[in-house]
Amino acid sequence: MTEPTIYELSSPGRVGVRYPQPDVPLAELPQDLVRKDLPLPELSELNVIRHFMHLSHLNYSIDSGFYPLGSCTMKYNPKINEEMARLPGFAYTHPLQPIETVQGNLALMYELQEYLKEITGFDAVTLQPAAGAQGEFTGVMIIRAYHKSRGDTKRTKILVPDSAHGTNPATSAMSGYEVVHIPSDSRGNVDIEALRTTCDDTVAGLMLTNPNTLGLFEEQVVEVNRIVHEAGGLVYGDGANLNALLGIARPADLGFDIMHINLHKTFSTPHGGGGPGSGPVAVKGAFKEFLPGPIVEVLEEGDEELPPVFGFYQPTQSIGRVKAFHGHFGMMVRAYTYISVHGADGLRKVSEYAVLNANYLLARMRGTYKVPYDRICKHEFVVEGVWDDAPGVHALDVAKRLMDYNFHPPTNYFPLIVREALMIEPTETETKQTLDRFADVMLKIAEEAHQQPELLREAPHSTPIGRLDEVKAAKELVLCCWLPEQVKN
Amino acid sequence: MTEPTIYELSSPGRVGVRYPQPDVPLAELPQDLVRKDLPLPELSELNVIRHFMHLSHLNYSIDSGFYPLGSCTMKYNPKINEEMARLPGFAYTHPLQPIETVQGNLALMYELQEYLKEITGFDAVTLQPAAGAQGEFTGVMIIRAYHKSRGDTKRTKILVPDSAHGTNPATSAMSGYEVVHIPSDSRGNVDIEALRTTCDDTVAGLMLTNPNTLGLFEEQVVEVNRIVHEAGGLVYGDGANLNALLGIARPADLGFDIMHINLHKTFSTPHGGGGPGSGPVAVKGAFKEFLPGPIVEVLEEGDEELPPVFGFYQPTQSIGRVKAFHGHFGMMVRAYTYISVHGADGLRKVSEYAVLNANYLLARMRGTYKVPYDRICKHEFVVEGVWDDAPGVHALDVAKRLMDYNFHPPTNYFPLIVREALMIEPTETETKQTLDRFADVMLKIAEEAHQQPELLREAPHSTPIGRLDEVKAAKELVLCCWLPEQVKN
Amino acid sequence: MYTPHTDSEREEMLKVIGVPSIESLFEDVPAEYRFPRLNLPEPLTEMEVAAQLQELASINETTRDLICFLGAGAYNHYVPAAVDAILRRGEFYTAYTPYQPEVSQGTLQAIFEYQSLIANLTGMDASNASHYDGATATAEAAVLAYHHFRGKRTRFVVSPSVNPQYRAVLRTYMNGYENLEVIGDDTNHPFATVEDLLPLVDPNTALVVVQYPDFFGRVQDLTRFAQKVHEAGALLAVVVNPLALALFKSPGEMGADIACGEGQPLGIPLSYGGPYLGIFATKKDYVRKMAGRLVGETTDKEGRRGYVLTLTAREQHIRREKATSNICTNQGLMALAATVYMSLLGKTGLRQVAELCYHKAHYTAQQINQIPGFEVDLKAPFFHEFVVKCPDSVEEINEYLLDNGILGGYDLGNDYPHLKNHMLLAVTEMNTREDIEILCEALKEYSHD
Amino acid sequence: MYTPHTDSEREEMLKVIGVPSIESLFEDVPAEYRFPRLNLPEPLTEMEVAAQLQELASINETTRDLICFLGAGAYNHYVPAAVDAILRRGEFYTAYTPYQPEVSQGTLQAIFEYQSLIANLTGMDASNASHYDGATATAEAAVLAYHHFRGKRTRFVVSPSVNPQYRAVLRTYMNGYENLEVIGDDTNHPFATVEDLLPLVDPNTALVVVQYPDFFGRVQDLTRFAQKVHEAGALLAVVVNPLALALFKSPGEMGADIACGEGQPLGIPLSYGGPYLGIFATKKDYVRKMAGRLVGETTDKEGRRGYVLTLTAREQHIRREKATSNICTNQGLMALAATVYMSLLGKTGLRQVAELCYHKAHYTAQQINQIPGFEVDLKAPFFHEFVVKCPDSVEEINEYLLDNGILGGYDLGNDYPHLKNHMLLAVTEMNTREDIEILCEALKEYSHD
Repeated sequence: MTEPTIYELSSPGRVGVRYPQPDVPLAELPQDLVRKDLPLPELSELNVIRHFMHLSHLNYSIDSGFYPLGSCTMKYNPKINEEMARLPGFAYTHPLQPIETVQGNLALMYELQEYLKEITGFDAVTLQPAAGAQGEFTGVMIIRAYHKSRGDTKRTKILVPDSAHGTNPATSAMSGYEVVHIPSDSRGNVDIEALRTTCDDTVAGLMLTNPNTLGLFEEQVVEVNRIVHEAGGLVYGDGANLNALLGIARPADLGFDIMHINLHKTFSTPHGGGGPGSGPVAVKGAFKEFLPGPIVEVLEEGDEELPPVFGFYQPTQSIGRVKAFHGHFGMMVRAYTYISVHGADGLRKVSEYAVLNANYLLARMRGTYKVPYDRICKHEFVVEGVWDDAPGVHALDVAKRLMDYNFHPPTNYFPLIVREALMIEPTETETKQTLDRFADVMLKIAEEAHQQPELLREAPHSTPIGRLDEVKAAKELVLCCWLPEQVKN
Repeated sequence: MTEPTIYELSSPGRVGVRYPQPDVPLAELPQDLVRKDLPLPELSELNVIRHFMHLSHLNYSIDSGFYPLGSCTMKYNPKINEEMARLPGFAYTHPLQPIETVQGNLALMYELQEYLKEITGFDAVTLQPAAGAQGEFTGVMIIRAYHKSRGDTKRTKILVPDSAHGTNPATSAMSGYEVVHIPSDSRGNVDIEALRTTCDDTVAGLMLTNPNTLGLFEEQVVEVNRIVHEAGGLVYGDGANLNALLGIARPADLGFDIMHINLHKTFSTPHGGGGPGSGPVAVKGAFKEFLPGPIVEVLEEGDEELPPVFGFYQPTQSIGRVKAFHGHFGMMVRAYTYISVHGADGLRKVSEYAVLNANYLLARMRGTYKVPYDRICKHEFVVEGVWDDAPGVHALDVAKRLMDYNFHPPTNYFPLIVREALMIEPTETETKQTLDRFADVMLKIAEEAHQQPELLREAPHSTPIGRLDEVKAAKELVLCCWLPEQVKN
Repeated sequence: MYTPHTDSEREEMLKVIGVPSIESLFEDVPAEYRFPRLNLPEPLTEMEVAAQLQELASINETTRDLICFLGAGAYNHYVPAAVDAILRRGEFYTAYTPYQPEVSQGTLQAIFEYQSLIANLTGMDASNASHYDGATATAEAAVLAYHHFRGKRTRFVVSPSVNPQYRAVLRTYMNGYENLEVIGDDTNHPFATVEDLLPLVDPNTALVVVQYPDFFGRVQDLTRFAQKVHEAGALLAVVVNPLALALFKSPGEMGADIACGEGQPLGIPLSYGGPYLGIFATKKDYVRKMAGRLVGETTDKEGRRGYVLTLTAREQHIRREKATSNICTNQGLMALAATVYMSLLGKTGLRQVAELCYHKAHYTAQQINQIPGFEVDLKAPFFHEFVVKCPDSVEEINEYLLDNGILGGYDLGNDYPHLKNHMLLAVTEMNTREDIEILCEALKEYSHD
Repeated sequence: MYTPHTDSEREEMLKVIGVPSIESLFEDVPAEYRFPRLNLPEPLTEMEVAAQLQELASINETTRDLICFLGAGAYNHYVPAAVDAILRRGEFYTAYTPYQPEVSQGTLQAIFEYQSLIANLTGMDASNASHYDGATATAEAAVLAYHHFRGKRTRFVVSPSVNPQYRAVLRTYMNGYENLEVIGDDTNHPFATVEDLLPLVDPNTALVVVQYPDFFGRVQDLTRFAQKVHEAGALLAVVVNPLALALFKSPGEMGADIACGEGQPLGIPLSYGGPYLGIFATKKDYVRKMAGRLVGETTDKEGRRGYVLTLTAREQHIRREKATSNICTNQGLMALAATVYMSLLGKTGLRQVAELCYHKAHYTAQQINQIPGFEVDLKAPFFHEFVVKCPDSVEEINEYLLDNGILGGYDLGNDYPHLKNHMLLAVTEMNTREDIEILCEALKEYSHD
């Protein structure tokens, strides 16, 4: 069943929400500026509720099932987080209120900064970046500002391993750097020799994801970081995979200089069908003054009687703002709640079980699916979704076929260094029963691939809609709908 | 897809919600009283969320589609009502708090009493009854107490028209009365002559629904009530169908003595899959002292500076409590909100449009479906779901077939005085577009009934599960599930 | 307002109906009473009504603002956020009674699970789909017993330590029947034990009703008592706090025939007294006599498991005046809340909450007992509520406590003439040790003043 | 905690993996850094964390407690309850980016509708699926222009009456490119008009950025200005308040190439500054240069209408360093909120809210202008925000207002050295006439003191 658009549901003159009549004398409107037409749909409240309920039923979600999307950390989003973010005391505060009226917000932000520092080992944190990609941008701009501040202008390159997220090279480019790719070795690590030969005084830094996008811990991470540092470069850590490291290792200890943290992955804030995210950036002390400001700090220490007074601090050599106001405060409330209920032991357990679940699935699938870099993985792993003796079946087909079994597909065709990659991240919040059901289905699909390949090629069979014509979408480019009366014109 | 039960999802030792360790010294437990086994399931929070989300997807609801269930008034339940009932100031008050700490609650209850009095024309209201059936019980017990208080002990009968809801005779019986049925005349009204001949000094009262369950206004209602009053009886109004009368006519004006009001029908509080309801009872002044107490009243009048002080009043000849505390307060908040956003004109519009919608559907179906009492209806109407030239197709089949078109079926096989009844109540919150789609489908089904009757007899075809074996359910009587380890024993 | 028609739609519809105006749809209403002018406040927009109700709500002092030690039938427990997240789903709260099982399996299975949890918790064979509240569930126990004995046994023995409001409702319900007697709850002997009731139980007794933990919080093994009641041929109904059953022996284990009670402690907000949840469970023999809805498991033609309302032949919409009860609405959404709550806490969590209540209540009782002028009976086992004999009127003490941010206990003098100056205090997992110490400090100060 | 494994399950899993313990899964982590002891507070249970955050939240003073006249980029509007009812649906908020369209049509169609609404509201041909906020959307306009001219035009002319924070972010983004100049926003001439910018627009100018209504609330017809900018071959980006567009001519109608801005006024709570919604819409010619996600309509094999992410070849996960932006996350849920809000209000409601803002703001401005010492420029058209010249420092006045329960306006001296003692006041539909009178009374009293 396709659901009509809100434009198709519109009826001219229908009103969904009433507003009061003006209780003040009317002012004259500047007629030459007033808009003549406003081609928006007109629905009742019930129209709207039903429409979006119908749409919601067309979505797969964590709340409805297993979502093993590699690199996305689709863990359970606890309901208490949602309640806390909606507390009127938080939700109804204006970002420009005098600080004495929002000490609750500032206390929460300050504590969150402190927690993130402790978890990652860094010395300073900005909560401002809106998402991971913006965290990366912030980080690379700090690298740039740092070198510039030292008059070191010859550094024009950022090194990016070939297993990196697409955001890494994109970020480097938009920050004005040339991107140099570093290959991986046969164990899935950064190729140390290649790195060594590339590192010179034109290298501003390295963007490294650890565990990398193969789900593997960089076994030489300390050495990798040492090599970059020796060449005068900095190491940026892509925090997308932090869910494997809570209480396991602190990135700062491993030699990273700067890192972003995805609150919407590791710290359970919901993905919202594409956002909002939140991408705080943590740095070692040397880079603190380059952070975008303002940052929350203690203005007056508290004592036994009085709580501390919090305020804002403006870093002296800041790269500048990366967004308005203070970042995604609502996401901070959720992440703070999440960290608070876990504590140190709980967070370690998160990573332990995330890694346990990934290795368990890997163990169950190994033998049926080819594992290109086969060793103990961290929170995710990558297999090939293709078999030499099942020609014509691709990773995409495996992915689509999973939908018929009520599972969301894994990430596919990433990382690029694996042929027909299927990247599987189960997260720690899934039960063994769910993992077993998924593994059983994956094995069954492998069997189907060999015996009834058309089942895969034409999958999904059970979704509200079949595979969509993406070429047509890009070619005809219908990007919005219009009211019937607009279309007539 | 069938969803496993929570017992089947259980894993021994799993914990969904943690609680703090005791912060006080432990007291000794009385070992002989302590329970040894507690055979409850053990799930994670995510298990629970997914399970109930899956279950929710198996339900039809007002929010998901048109629900023309006659006699149930399945109107839209506004979202603001839900927000208001959850305001911490309301939700976190204890029913036994000192009245000075809950003046907000009492003000709301008092105003709601006043609104209900104004809308129905009665002089006093109790908010205590939990639902319509309990309102009826309250009402009939007031009839009983009233006669008793006058030493009038010979009245042993309650008259109930044959079109009445099943609750009416059941209520009369549990209140100690003999039930005497009164037939309907050819226009669907109470048969006046039959009533006249039945009314004597053994009649305690009449339970009358107006509009009646055929959706028809009792054209002789004033005369009916006069006849009962002349015989010394009282008239109880079943308020289930009040949605047709808001601002149209006040039941007290029409001669009713006592009436219950279903907040969960007329005043939009949600049906909750079967409850909670709320069934306030309104009475004329003569019966005020028989109401269950306590009732909210003004203890001290307010003035320009100070609001009134509210408290409780205990009627002197009360029939006694019918439930603990003050009734379903959460439902009162919703109903109060609903009345507040409507005002007098808005409420009248509710009834006008409820009646307009019913008559529109009736007009569209007339000719294809037989209408046994064919005149202008009120908020609902009844047709026959059977055709002489389509043998083997029943109202039930029409009802089930509707599900294949994504509509909830109407009430069927009620009222009993119509052969193969389909009782249709669209409510005022549905759009013309929805009504037209429904009418089109009803006409199509009538066609199918004649041309492809097996389509109806085997319907529904598209629901998660087919028609269920009700005989088996009643015979084998499996009323609960158990943990696997219990089953083994 | 939620009426969606535009003017032109309205006119089109009138044309199809064949009437000139909406007014003409109401010509069957007596003209003199037609279209009364209702005197109601001007309508508010959503924005305005939200402001108005926020204002009203803010006038109240709540159990979040005050430290709450008030119980007496409604308890201040923590409700995990996941409960309301599920209750807010429109698919649940805007559905009707599941009369059409093919499109109502969500509600049906949830109630089936509710019935299972309640049966397990109470140690009974079957639970119904819920009653209105603890009071009406208790009254329905009497109705069941009345019908079980076909009206031939007319005595109903009720303990004085059954919740006074429940006793009142039971009496109202029993008033519908002629010549019944409800005895035993002589409130001049409030602390009468179950053994004190036995002399009243005779061959004419249909039902004995006791509470467990009782209204004063006391817990007593009812096994021998149940035997005695059964020896007289009567039924035994036990009014329970379901949370206590996570810690103490179930009524089923002790031999009760009916377990009824208030389900509010299972994840339902205080909400000034309602909507709550009437629990009702019984043994196999009485299932067909039980009022209220029942969900049973069955299959469809293809053998797929499904659930339906069953034994509906008992109900009013089929049997009309021959029905055992007029019940129609249940507390479906509250039963769902309890189901979600029990699923979330599970075996471990439910026991843990019960134990927290127990230990905190006992600590509080011990501390208060040491305050001059205050006295608590620490000998009899109790759950999370206990009686404090006070040096003064409870009203005065409560006023003092309120000034100190504390919502004090229930004034037992309201219901028991012999219990003037006796306060019923409840302690739950929500009360921290600090709360308890603030209470004790305040009571100490009061006794010094 | 949300890790569900029981001990025995964990052991079974380790056995299948073939390792003796969980620790052995981490042997690839350098031993010296492995398993650091994190110094974090002891874990709280849900019950405790709820209490702790309620406490923190209650420390704040909110726009519900105070009468709010603060705007400056974030506005206090009423959000109908139905918006959050939909946002709370797990199917929406716990879904990921709709990369798998067969199981994501809900998100995809909602975004498609969002794009449609924004395109209609701004008068543009197409909107993307949203950016982070108004500031980054404005910066992305500059990025688009940079790429459109392939870096060959290096001048970016920005009006001083563009939100100062947006200008700051734009500068940060432009810092990634060499040899660009961002000029025009000389804050010593804060009230410069668009005409004052024209002399700066030369053949090397890639983009001109103005705001509408501008940071000071002023509204000006940009049609002729747009012509002039186009004559220089540059693009024109207009930073909009989308709500104002329900009342005033759209940027599309006036000839702008890009409409960007902050979508928070469309049903998104203030939430201390985020998450909000970056709006970005443009003309056909620039669609393929636009950063961020795009949803397009298409069909499946059976011809059924469906939606997919389209033009993904522009994006980082395909183009990597050749992508026009590194954007990955959008503000999907906030875009959904705006979609629901606009659907609920529709054509009539949105216009009505805009007019309420307009009339109330004008009334307030007139009243304040009559208070000795306070001055408002009433000549230039403005929407719902205006500048008040004050007799004293804004900080002092705001302190006084706060003592009277009023959240005063924004201190323009923060950003404009020449605007010390100038306050920016915002008035919305949430401010009743009574609120306005309380404000004016307080200002009068202040000016008397």
